[in-house]
Amino acid sequence: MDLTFNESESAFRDELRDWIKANHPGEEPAGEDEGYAFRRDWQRQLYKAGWAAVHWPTEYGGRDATLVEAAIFNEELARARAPFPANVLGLLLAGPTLMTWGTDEQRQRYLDPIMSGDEIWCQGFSEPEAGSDLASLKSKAVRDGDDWLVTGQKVWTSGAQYSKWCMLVARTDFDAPKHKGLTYFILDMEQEGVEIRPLRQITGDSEFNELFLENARIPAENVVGGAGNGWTVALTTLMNERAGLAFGLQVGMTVALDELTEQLAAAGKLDDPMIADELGALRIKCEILRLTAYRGLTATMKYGQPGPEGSLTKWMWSQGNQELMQFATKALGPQALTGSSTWGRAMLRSRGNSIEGGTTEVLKNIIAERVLGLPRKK
Amino acid sequence: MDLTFNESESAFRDELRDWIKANHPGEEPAGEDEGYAFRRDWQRQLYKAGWAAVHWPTEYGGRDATLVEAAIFNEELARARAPFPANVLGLLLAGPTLMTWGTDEQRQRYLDPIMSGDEIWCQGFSEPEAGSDLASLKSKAVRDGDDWLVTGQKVWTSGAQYSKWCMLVARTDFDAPKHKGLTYFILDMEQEGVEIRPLRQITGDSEFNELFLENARIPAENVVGGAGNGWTVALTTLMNERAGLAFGLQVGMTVALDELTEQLAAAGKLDDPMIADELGALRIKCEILRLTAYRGLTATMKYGQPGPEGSLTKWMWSQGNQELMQFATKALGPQALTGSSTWGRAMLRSRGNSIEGGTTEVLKNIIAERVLGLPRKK
Amino acid sequence: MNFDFTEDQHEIKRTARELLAKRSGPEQVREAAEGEAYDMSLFVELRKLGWTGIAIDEQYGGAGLGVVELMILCEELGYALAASPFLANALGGLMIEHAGSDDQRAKWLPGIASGEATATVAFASGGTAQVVPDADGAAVIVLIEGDEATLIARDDAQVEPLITIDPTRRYARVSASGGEPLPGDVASALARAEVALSAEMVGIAQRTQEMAIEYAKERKQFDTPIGAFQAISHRCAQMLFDTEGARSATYFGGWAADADESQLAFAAAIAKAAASEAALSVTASSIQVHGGIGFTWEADVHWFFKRAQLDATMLGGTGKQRARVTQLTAASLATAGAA
Amino acid sequence: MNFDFTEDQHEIKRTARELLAKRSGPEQVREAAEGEAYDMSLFVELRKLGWTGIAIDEQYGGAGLGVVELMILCEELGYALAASPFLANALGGLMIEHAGSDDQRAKWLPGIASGEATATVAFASGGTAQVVPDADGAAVIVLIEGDEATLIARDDAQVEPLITIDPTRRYARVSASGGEPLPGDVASALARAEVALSAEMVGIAQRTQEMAIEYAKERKQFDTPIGAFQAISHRCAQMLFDTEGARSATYFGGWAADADESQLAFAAAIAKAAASEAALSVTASSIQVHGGIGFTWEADVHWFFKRAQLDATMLGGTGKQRARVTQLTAASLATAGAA
Repeated sequence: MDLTFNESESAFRDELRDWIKANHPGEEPAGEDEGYAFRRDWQRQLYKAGWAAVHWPTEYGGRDATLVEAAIFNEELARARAPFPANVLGLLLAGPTLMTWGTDEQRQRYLDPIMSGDEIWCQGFSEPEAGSDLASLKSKAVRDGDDWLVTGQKVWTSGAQYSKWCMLVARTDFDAPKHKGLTYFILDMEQEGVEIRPLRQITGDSEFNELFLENARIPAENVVGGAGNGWTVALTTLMNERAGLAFGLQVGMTVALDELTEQLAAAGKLDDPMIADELGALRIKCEILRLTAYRGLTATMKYGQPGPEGSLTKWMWSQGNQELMQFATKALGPQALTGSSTWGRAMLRSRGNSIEGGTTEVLKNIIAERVLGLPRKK
Repeated sequence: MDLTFNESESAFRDELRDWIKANHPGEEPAGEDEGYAFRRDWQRQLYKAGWAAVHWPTEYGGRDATLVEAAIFNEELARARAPFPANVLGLLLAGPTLMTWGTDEQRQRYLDPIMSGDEIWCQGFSEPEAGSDLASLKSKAVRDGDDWLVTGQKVWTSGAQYSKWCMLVARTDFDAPKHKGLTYFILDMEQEGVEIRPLRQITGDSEFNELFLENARIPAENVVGGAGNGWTVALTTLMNERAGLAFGLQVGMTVALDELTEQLAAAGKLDDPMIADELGALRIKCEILRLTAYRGLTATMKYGQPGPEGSLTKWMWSQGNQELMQFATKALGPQALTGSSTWGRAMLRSRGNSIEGGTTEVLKNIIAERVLGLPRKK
Repeated sequence: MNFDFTEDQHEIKRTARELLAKRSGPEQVREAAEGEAYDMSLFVELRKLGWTGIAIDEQYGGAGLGVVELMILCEELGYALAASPFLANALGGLMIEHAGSDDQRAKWLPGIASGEATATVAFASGGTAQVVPDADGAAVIVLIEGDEATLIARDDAQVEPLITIDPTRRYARVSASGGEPLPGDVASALARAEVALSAEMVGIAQRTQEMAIEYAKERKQFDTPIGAFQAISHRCAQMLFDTEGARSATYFGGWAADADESQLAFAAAIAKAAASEAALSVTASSIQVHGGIGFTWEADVHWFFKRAQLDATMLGGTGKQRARVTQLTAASLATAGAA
Repeated sequence: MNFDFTEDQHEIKRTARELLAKRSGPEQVREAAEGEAYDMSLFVELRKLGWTGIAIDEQYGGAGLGVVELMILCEELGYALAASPFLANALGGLMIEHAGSDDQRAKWLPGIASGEATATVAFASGGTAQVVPDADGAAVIVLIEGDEATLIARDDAQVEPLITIDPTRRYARVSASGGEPLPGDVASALARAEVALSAEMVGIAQRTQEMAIEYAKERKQFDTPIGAFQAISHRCAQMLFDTEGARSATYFGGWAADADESQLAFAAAIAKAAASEAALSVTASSIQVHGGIGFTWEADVHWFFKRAQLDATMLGGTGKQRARVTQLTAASLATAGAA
């Protein structure tokens, strides 16, 4: 057991840290479009220096970074309060999915523009009627000569307005059972059959969109992993989502908790035993999340998959982050709920944590059935 | 709205309070048998003064007390730290069930000895395989001339060793669906076919027993509410259990919380903000339980049934009491877990609160389906 | 012992429910919230109906009814999430009526009762109250600092309107020096205000509970209404648990305010604590039951969640109430023990 | 970064699991608990295997391994709920080895390492420790009061055996005046003891979680294994959540004790807090999953619940740990800010 970074991990961290220090782009500008452009520029900068996709194999332009190094990458970015690259879904989800399931031509065509940020990707899985029950999705794709024509509706598509490509899952066989008959496509967003409508969240922001597809055209060579194999391919994407994002989120929670602790200390509130107690409880949760995430990484590196602890980090994070934000707005007083504070909005945003990327209820089902081996709900 | 006692309620309370003061039997002796004999004597004393079954109609020897007066009876007993009468299941469950479903002969025969404590009653519903799922019970009764012969096993039968009669539910029709085909009997405990084995709890005490029945004989006239109608009759008993017991339990929790508050005050611990906070939270729960129980009484008296709040008191009590006991042993320090303290044992006993008389899980199902109208689990 | 409303009180409740269903439906609440402005015609209607003066003495133009009747209205206004300065005005009115001098009452209560010159109240520290409901439109502001309360005419205060996360109500920061002290029993006036505020939160919890249950019956996942899954149905049962508990405590507070002052401090503390916790947990839980939809601006549940956040902080949070409950019970046990 | 045991450590864990399955199965635990006496042949076997000296320096007859190896044994002993003075002896040994003088070490550690003259440790107030594990059979007792620790030979202490709710372990009240102070770093020795104690609680949580899951797969109600109901299955998932979280924290503590003293105070505090909460909640939850059966003496789950209650209070409760975590992080953030 060695919870320090080994020599090569340390070297990786030091090199990265120096590079970020020298190249930090400053604070993200206000405004959604401005922020996006800023993060896209930042990705281009990372790309030029070879930092955009550290976890990708070197043959695709990555650094073949270990899981620990990839974690370090997220930690360092967050600690330096540097932005994350714009094309996060491309880097974490689309890229790895194409590496596993794509054809040589697809890899050749798509991977480099993902890394450079030249082509942004979004994800078209969720539908209004198929939330937790992804396999029941209804968007349908029918053959039209060499192409497929897709019609349907998607939701929770973040970054759609900036995207060139969409990882799309649609139903291609209506006679097959629910999980069969789905196909995974690469959809060109720049066409008439694709309409994007921003989906406003309770914060007032629109991180997400609805996607309306009407006979959107997809050439046959844009099928990933073969027709009818979409469920399996989508699972690859989802696995990457869970593994890749958890680490960044953990760091985000630590940064927020540090900030809160500093603010409460500055306000002289740490002498209040109730505040010290709740803050301690949150710190414990935050550390446990960090430690459990690292345990999962080690298990994955040594045994090819995380142990039971690997299924817990998303849940730990969403619960911990919600408690953190609720506590922050309580401990800092009602001013934290006004426009002059960022905490109120962060607290609102945190309500989505237990819903996005798999509701906590569905996560518990998965843990009960797959990790604990309890009988499946009937 | 009037949360004070009206004139007749006050008169009832004053008369009772004076009587208890004059007749208080002192502290219950140690030893299970000794304690039981003591409570049986106490019941005889209550009976002679007309206080044993205040909630029964006058025609059966009660006082036709209102629900509020019955609540006052329990409150006053608890506040005076006087024991509850020995035949509590007879008074609260068997008596009212016989009044609703019994024949004239049955009422004539059984009610007075219930009240006097001459004949103690126990309840034979639960079975090892049928816990939360009462309707799946397997004890079977078959006709033998004018009698029934019952074979099977019952659990959680409190007071069986002192009982003359048992409210027994057994299956009499094996072709009928689960809820049909049950019959409610009055079983004579003093016979060869009935074997009682004490069931030890985690506290080390044996409040409960297992009952082994092998061709136990029941004359046909001891069927209550007609053969095949046992499920409906048993529900009457269970409704009385929930309504009648909740009030006494609420008072028990208040008494314990008062005692804890006094002990913590004496130890100078109320100045600890953490302790004051948790104690305040518990007091709030305790008061809410009391208030909600009274709301349920009012609704039942005015509209014939409690509102949605009526389903909550058992759950409120079990959760509150468990938290109270866990907090007590924490706040009083490890001494509370030693033999010189009653808190450790009370804490252990409280683990049963969320199981006995319907698990919290089953209560939530009932609330969801019957109160909130949510669809039934499939 | 009768823990139920009178027929008249039930009638007030029914009338309020029906009126507000028409006048403060989801669309109207949304319009007010998105416009960050009240539909003042609603408030005018409430004024004309005499709601603003319901608990104010007849000599000042009120209806002379009690805190129980006011509580019923506040619960229904919370249930409807009505966007109006009603609550702040009622809370300020309670302070002045129950802790003010005769002169102060005579000067301010008529305007509060008619709703033409409204009041508000908030906790302050060093002469500044950070987040005060409806202060900008008020005629008079009561600031409570420690055990003292001060009455300040709007024009003598610095009032700086604020954006908060709750756009269904207007808030402002208020600073003032001077003002007139309220000479009466500030604690007992404040307790009444806490009860009225608690009632709004009970209404919020009730409504979001109903929204969750309705959604859980309709929404299907895995070919089953989600309300058939215990993860959802038990969560809904928990909402009932929280809401009904808060209701029991709040009604006790209303009764104590009108009928038994000796229990008022205790009752108000448990009401405020229970109603705050219920409103916070039930609204959050309702968002969760609604899933992704609940996280969108288009669903209505977030307005309730946001209002609950601000309400829960008003007039002191749960921690303060719990400590007070312990103080009060320890004192009463000590008295009983000494007697 | 490698958050996993070495092959040797895995081997220690496997060996301990196998041995204890044979030597401390449910029947043996029950016999010891009901008899309120240890099976001393088990302790003799652990001594012979060198477990008692696993983390003690070789010069005192120990194996010279680290807190990580000790932690592994403690977790397995908790998993088996072994009835033996092992834990108290190990905790006392950590105190003397890491805070004692050379003379104290030389005098006591050989007996502790061999298990022939055992130690124990507890918090005291005014010279009295209310509930001390295995004090009556110990040769030496360490009492911690404030920041100081005192070493007392058994014969110089008043030791009064106690009945507690946990009959799987012997406890006593200890009073003493005088004794020798431990001159070294008491806080860091205590942190090691907290980690070892936490490991026992992780083992308890792990075992009762497994018992619940096994029962939930087998027990049927409404013609369905109860583990198919979310009320049960989600409760089991919560047990995993609590147990694995406590394990992450405890292993961090073990590593910090052996490899990074600068993180030890922090790591031990989160380990003790998380493991206490996990052991309390998982054992209570496991009783609930077992339903009526879980409330009977005949089921085994209550022994674990009872041990957890005593363990959680040992060496200071969760409240103390949380406050310490906040102190430590505030200080480290202030340092980082100043740098």
